[in-house]
Amino acid sequence: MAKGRIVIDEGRCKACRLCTIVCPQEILELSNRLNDRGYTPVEVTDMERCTGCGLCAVMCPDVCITVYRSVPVRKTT
Amino acid sequence: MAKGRIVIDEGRCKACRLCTIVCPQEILELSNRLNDRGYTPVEVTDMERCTGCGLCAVMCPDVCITVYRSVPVRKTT
Amino acid sequence: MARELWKGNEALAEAAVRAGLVAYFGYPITPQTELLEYLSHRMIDLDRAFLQAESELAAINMVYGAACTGVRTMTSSSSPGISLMQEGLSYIAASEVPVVLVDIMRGGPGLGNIQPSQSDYHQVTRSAGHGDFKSLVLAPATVQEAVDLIYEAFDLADMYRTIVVVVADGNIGQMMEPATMPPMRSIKTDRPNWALEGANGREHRIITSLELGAPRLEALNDRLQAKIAEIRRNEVRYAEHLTDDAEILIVAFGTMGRIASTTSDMAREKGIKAGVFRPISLFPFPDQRLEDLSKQVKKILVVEMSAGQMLDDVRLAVGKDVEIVFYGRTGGIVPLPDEVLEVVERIHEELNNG
Amino acid sequence: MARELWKGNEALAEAAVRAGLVAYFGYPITPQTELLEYLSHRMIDLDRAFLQAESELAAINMVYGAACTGVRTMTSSSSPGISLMQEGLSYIAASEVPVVLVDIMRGGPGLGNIQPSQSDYHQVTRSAGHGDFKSLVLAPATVQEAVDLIYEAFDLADMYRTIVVVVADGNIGQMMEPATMPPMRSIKTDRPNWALEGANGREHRIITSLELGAPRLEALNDRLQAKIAEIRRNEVRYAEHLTDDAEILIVAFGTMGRIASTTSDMAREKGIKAGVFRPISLFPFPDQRLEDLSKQVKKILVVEMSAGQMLDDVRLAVGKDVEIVFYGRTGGIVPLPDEVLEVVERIHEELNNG
Amino acid sequence: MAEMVEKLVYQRPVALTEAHTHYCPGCTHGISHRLVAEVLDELGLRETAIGIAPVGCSVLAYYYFNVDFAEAAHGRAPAMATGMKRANPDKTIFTYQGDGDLAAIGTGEIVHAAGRGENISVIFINNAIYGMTGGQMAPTTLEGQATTSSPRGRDISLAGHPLKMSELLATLDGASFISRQSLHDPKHIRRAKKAITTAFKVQQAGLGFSMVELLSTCSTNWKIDPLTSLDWLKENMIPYFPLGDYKVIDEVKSL
Amino acid sequence: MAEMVEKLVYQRPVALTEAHTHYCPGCTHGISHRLVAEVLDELGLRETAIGIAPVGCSVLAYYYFNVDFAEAAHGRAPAMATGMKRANPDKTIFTYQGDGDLAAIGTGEIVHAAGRGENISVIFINNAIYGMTGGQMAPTTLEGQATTSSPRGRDISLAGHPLKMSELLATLDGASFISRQSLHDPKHIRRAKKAITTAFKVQQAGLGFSMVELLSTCSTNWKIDPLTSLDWLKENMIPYFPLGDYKVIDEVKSL
Amino acid sequence: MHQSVVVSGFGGQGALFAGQVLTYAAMDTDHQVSWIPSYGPEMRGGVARCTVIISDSEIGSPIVRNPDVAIVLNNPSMEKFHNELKPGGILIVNSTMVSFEATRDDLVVIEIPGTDIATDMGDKRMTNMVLLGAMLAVNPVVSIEAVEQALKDHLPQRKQHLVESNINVLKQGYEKGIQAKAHSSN
Amino acid sequence: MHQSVVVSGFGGQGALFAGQVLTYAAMDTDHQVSWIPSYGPEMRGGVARCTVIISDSEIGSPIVRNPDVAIVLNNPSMEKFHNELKPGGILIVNSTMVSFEATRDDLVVIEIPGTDIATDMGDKRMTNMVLLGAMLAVNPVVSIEAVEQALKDHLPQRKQHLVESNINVLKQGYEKGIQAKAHSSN
Ligand SMILES: Cc1ncc(C[n+]2csc(CCOP(=O)(O)OP(=O)(O)O)c2C)c(N)n1
Ligand SMILES: Cc1ncc(C[n+]2csc(CCOP(=O)(O)OP(=O)(O)O)c2C)c(N)n1
Ligand code: SF4
Ligand code: SF4
Ligand code: SF4
Ligand code: SF4
Ligand code: SF4
Ligand code: SF4
Ligand SMILES: [Mg+2]
Ligand SMILES: [Mg+2]
Repeated sequence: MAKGRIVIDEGRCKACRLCTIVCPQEILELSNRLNDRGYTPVEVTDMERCTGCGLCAVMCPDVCITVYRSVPVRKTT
Repeated sequence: MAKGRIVIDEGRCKACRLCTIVCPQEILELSNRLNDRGYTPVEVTDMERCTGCGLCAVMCPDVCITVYRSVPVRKTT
Repeated sequence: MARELWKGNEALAEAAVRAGLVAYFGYPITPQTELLEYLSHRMIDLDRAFLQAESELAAINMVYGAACTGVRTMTSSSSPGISLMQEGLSYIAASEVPVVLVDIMRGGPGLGNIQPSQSDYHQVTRSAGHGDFKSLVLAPATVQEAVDLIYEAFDLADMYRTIVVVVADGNIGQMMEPATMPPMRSIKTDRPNWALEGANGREHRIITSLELGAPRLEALNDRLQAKIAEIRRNEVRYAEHLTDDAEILIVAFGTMGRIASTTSDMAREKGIKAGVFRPISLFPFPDQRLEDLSKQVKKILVVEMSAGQMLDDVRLAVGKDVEIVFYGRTGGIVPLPDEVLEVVERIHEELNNG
Repeated sequence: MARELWKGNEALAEAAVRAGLVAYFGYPITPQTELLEYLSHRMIDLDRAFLQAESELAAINMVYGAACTGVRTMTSSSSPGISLMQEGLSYIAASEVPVVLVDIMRGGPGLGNIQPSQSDYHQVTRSAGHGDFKSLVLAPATVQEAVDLIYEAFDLADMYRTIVVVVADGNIGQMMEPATMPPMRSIKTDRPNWALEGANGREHRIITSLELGAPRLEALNDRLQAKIAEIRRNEVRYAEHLTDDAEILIVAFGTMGRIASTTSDMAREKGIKAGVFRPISLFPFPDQRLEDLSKQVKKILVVEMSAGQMLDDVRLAVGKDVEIVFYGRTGGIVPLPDEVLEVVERIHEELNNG
Repeated sequence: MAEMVEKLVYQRPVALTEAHTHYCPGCTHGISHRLVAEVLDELGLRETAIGIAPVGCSVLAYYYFNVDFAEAAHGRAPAMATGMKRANPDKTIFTYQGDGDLAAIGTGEIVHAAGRGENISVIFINNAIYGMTGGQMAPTTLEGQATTSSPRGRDISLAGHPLKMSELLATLDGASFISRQSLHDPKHIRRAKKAITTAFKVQQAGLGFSMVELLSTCSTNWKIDPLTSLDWLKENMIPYFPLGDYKVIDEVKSL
Repeated sequence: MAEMVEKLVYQRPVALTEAHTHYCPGCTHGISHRLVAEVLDELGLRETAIGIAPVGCSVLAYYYFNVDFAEAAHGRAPAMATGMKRANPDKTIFTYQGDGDLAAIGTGEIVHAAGRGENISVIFINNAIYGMTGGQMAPTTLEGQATTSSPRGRDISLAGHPLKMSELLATLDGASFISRQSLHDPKHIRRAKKAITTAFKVQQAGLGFSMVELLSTCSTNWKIDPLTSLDWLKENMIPYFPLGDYKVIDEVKSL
Repeated sequence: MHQSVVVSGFGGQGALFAGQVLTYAAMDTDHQVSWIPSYGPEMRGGVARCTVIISDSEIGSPIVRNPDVAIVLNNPSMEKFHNELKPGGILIVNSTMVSFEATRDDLVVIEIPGTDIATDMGDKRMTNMVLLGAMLAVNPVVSIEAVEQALKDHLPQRKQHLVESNINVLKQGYEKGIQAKAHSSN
Repeated sequence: MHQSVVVSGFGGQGALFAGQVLTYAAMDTDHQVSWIPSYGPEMRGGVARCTVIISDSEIGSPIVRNPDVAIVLNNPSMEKFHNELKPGGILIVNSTMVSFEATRDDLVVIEIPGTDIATDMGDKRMTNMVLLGAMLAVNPVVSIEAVEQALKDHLPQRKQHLVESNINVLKQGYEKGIQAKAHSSN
């Protein structure tokens, strides 16, 4: 299981590439698909490498990115 | 001959007394006369003591005062 | 409530307080300043909002802000200050928030002087700045009427979600007359259903005057025009003096209206049938009644403390069938009863010789 | 000079330069901005004064300052910006310094939108802010006419020492049409005898709009009113299209005027005798000619990109003897020839059935 | 190895609506909207908040924030905010303004709101240009920067030096918290958020005027792509507009 | 003993007309008029000077200066001066403004004139009140000072702290010379004159924006006599509005 | 009944207040009233002036060109209203301060050394009340009792301690007015 | 002669410029002309559109509801003008970008793979010229030579180096237009 995972709301993406340059794992790239508004939304090239660091979401002006991170289950008594 | 002399334009004086408190010789006082605009203009109580220091003129908001000072004649050749 | 002697500006202020004024913003300018000064202690005592703004421009936009939250709010000024409010007024009109504005007019144009005048007529009746809109404009002639009109102005503003202007020349602001103050209203705690108060458990609300799409902006304009039409139908006010059998009809508003009444009394003594029509609502202008009267009278005399501004509205109401004579004084000069009488007498002579 | 294709805003700018514009001050606002942008390099290249002001309020007062020194100066804006200039305009009018103002109108009220509109009519024709004054107001319908009118505007402003407003809807600012530019005038080095330039070997001069004494302010107003009367006599401009035998007269100005011409051509094809009266000077309004025409035609149709503002002036000119129909679109919608034709056809039918 | 579970670490703030913005690709207006929304969520202020949109590219902010909103006349948002706050001291009032709006036409209103210590929060987007009207010179346009109204670059001898609003307003006694931050990279964006949080806390505590200036990009009118715009901001704007807190009164320090 | 001759050491400046002013007795507007006139005379600038009167008690300054003069709308003198100077760089343009005029309604215009480094000189009369309209609170009214619109004294929690305009404007790069002086005694009046001289020299040298703030009295609206007013100024205003030069760029130092 | 009364003097002579007291007295005795000050540039010139209208019917114009009665406290006011008073008008003159001599013979002119009397009675700022009292003697548009009552009712709280002295002065003025009237009707 | 031509596409597709070139060509061959852009909120949405009127008499309305000719560079423009063109109107379609299919049978529809051709010829930003050329073939409102001359005369200095390639592309479009016309009249 990867450490992190992101979900991109492709319809919102404007292909500005701001997220791509901040991803430490360099796993974000523009796709070739066109969304409804004529942009080619970003996609994850290798989700396995995602750390869930959230930097892409911090940078995204269009709030396209939801971020998950795998954490150890804490057992409470 | 006094060191200094002032001429007060009585018609301009508004009897504000600002000059009276700055005169180092304390020779300025309000008169009892009424001028055209209903003020009692300042007068010099003892012109002989005037030093021509000009402080009254520096202070007067209504530019009522002209100041003269006696100076030694300079002979030029 | 007992009759008390009130200065016009202060009476306007107190009546506004009693109408439930929650927030006042203004800037000093003669001959309106006593209104602001009065509220500077009265509002604070009541723990309501009073603020002397940095300018009229700021004041009208503060009022705009307060109005967006659904509270009763007003500003007051005099002619140059009103000019500075034109952009804000246009925004307020387009946003359909209720605002009361008092204009105590002085001599213009420019810095002019501080004497009484009526030369903001066009500015207050013809437009609230740029774009299509008209404020509801009320012009009192006595201190009591000023009190009554401003008290009502807040209701009208709320009812139509519009700007209500109470406009008077400097005389009304400065003079003292007996007036009975209306009762103190309690301030409503529930706000209207369009007011901004935080999106708590409901959809967020927006107040804006921007409609980028032309059809939507046209729809907004249609709504505004419908409102204006409704105001035209419902809010016409005027007073008449000796009009029943009048042959010469003097049309004048505010102080000029009461001066004209004196003139008509004087004229009657000389056997001249003069009467006075005094528009109280300048917008909506009482054009129907005036048109009716115009069919009965022989000549109309419009008297203003301006170069002739209400004159347009009289002409629009009456058309070209009755001759309209204009007499105006500018620069802060108030036409007195006797000089107006002279004009009336001249007209009377012309009528008899014609 | 050759015909060249010019964007309206830039053509206005270049023609102003050629008329001898010495100092321009303005603030960006759509749909006027290209005028300012053009001058931002053109004026600098010519070593003349160009400054983007911090606001329209500042811009009009910068213009006021420059005008006091007797140089040709102007500003330009669009509706909300014009509202912000009302106080300054009133001062300028009262001070009798020549100023040219361009208003490229957009949809209102409030922020509205940036689409073409004619809803500043009241604001520009009825008052320059508070007080009694009227600017000379010119409304071009083509880019060439815009060029010619603004070129002349500077002369008129100087001659009458007045404000001249060139007013057009956003279409005129944005469209391109061929225009022939007038020759470049050299800038006069001698200043008028009222201009401020330093009290060198003469009495000091004062430019003020303040007259504390009412009689003096009335004298100033009398002078202004005399000037307005003179302007009324001399500066009436209008254009006509197929009016000779018109039974239905369309009255429209600016872009609406040319659209109405297309409508009347279409109407003629259907055998309807429609013609167009296009006021070019909005103040002075060509009321005499319109009144004359009104006696010849059967109905008048006023078309505006507003809720009906010029309508007042048409009514004032024509009175109540001819029926006046109004058709207007607001919010930035431009009535097109075919929809105006529909109205004309309806009127035509009524005439034939009535 | 411990059992793992997936935790949501970032999602769209509740204080934003679902609307797509009209902003150009990469426009940092979007980032600052998000930050403000996150702060409103975190401080639990969304339900009492009233925002004021400016005239400028962010004029439609009212569609994007799930918050009650008014739209001000150009430059007058601080006056409008004053009116709202005076009539409703219990609401959270903030303005969102561009540099043309706040630093040009609205100078009088912002100086006086700050001077009075008006208990409002101001988000000030400095992108060194008039975005909405197509790229004219702003009071904050840098020396030599070409714009459509300074096509040969801002000439200091004609247009003067760019205005530093944070520095200016910080001199006023009524200003309690003034900070300038930048939106050009995640590190700075986080700092910006912290400053915005402080600004709203200042208001909550009734401490007076707070403003956060955010250095932003406008790739459309700078005529460079969104990524290069971030660099341009960093290399050109930050040296002239140094980042940091310009005013933090003691009461704010202990918040 | 040397033969003596009487020398004229002070007379009415040529740059003043013969008109009597309408100022109240002891009003220091009169002093500042005189100082400006003296400086114009001494620098030989009267013939090229154009002054701009404000809306305020000094609105009629144009009658008192033997100088070409215009009268501005309330607060807009710096904009008007800008228009004049841009069209006439060779003229000496100065504004004369009160604290309501400059620090309230005219804030935007003064900040931008200073910010642009507009080559004009501003004489700013700070008397902590709106004189002309009968004594309302000004932005410069001191804490606790009673006025007709703050009858119980200025309440900082409602009206904010008094604005210090010299400090504020001094932060602007375009401001070349900013000085605050006082008119309450001859020593300070002489210093004030020196500052006014510098301001006009700055303009002559084309060095940009200069302003001299003059602490003044308004005995009428302070409701104390003219002499006590001088003391009140000294004891109350000077501590809050410290005297001195707030901005002197290097080129000015070497004038 | 319809009467216009002008009170005019320098600022500080109490013209506006005298007018107000008269207005209150008339209002409280069920007349229609209006009070309007001159405001404008004269104020700066130190002029204080008001017009009071007292009537039994609705008041039209609150200002008049030719008043019925004028109380003039100083020379400029005397010059102005000596001219402007309507024929048969009443002119109450503060002779202490007025040197200008009435020449019109269609006026009732009552000269009272108001400032002297007020000064003698303790405060020259009560000149206004002397003259008002004198006017009431000649022109009983309201009763002196009504004016006394108005003083009691409407003098602001912080000036209530001055009620008595004002009433005394008013009465003194009234006496002098009676005497002067007797004299002038000789 | 009186004709209205709309050019419409995304921002960056050169719709405004194509309209201007046509306008220049018509003006320089002594026609009356007007060119007016859509400005307003659509611009922000990335739409660029202009209306050109070419006439032998004075031009009244510079805007029309139902244009005679439309050059559509993208889908939204196609949808709009397919609807709005007047009966018998001419629709020049950039088929590379337009998927929407014409259904009206009262139009002359000319489909040209403009973007493909322009890309092939070196720069897809010349799509506008391909379509303009094609229009001239079907609707010779001005001659192609006039348009070539207009390009030479009015392309701004800094773009003069593009004149030749633009002319080539224009000619290519013209050829394609001739072919398509022949085809469509079959
Ligand atoms: C009174 C007025 N003047 C001018 C305008 C035109 N206008 C709209 S937005 C704007 C400037 C916006 O620039 P900025 O505040 O920097 O915001 P940005 O678009 O860069 O975010 C201007 C001048 C207007 N709408 N109203
Ligand atoms: C637009 C406008 N608003 C208000 C006024 C009224 N007004 C005249 S002078 C003044 C204030 C003057 O105060 P200040 O500038 O301090 O000058 P001072 O009289 O104290 O010298 C005001 C508010 C006006 N004339 N115009
Ligand atoms: S969460 Fe971090 S690692 Fe994952 S895609 Fe975003 S930036 Fe890259
Ligand atoms: S930052 Fe957001 S909008 Fe930009 S490319 Fe990445 S996901 Fe798309
Ligand atoms: S010159 Fe000096 S000594 Fe003479 S009166 Fe004036 S202050 Fe006094
Ligand atoms: S300072 Fe001037 S005005 Fe004042 S009392 Fe002295 S001379 Fe008179
Ligand atoms: S124009 Fe500039 S500020 Fe406006 S949305 Fe586009 S990038 Fe952002
Ligand atoms: S009111 Fe004050 S500022 Fe005005 S003249 Fe009198 S003392 Fe001077
Ligand atoms: Mg910006
Ligand atoms: Mg002051």
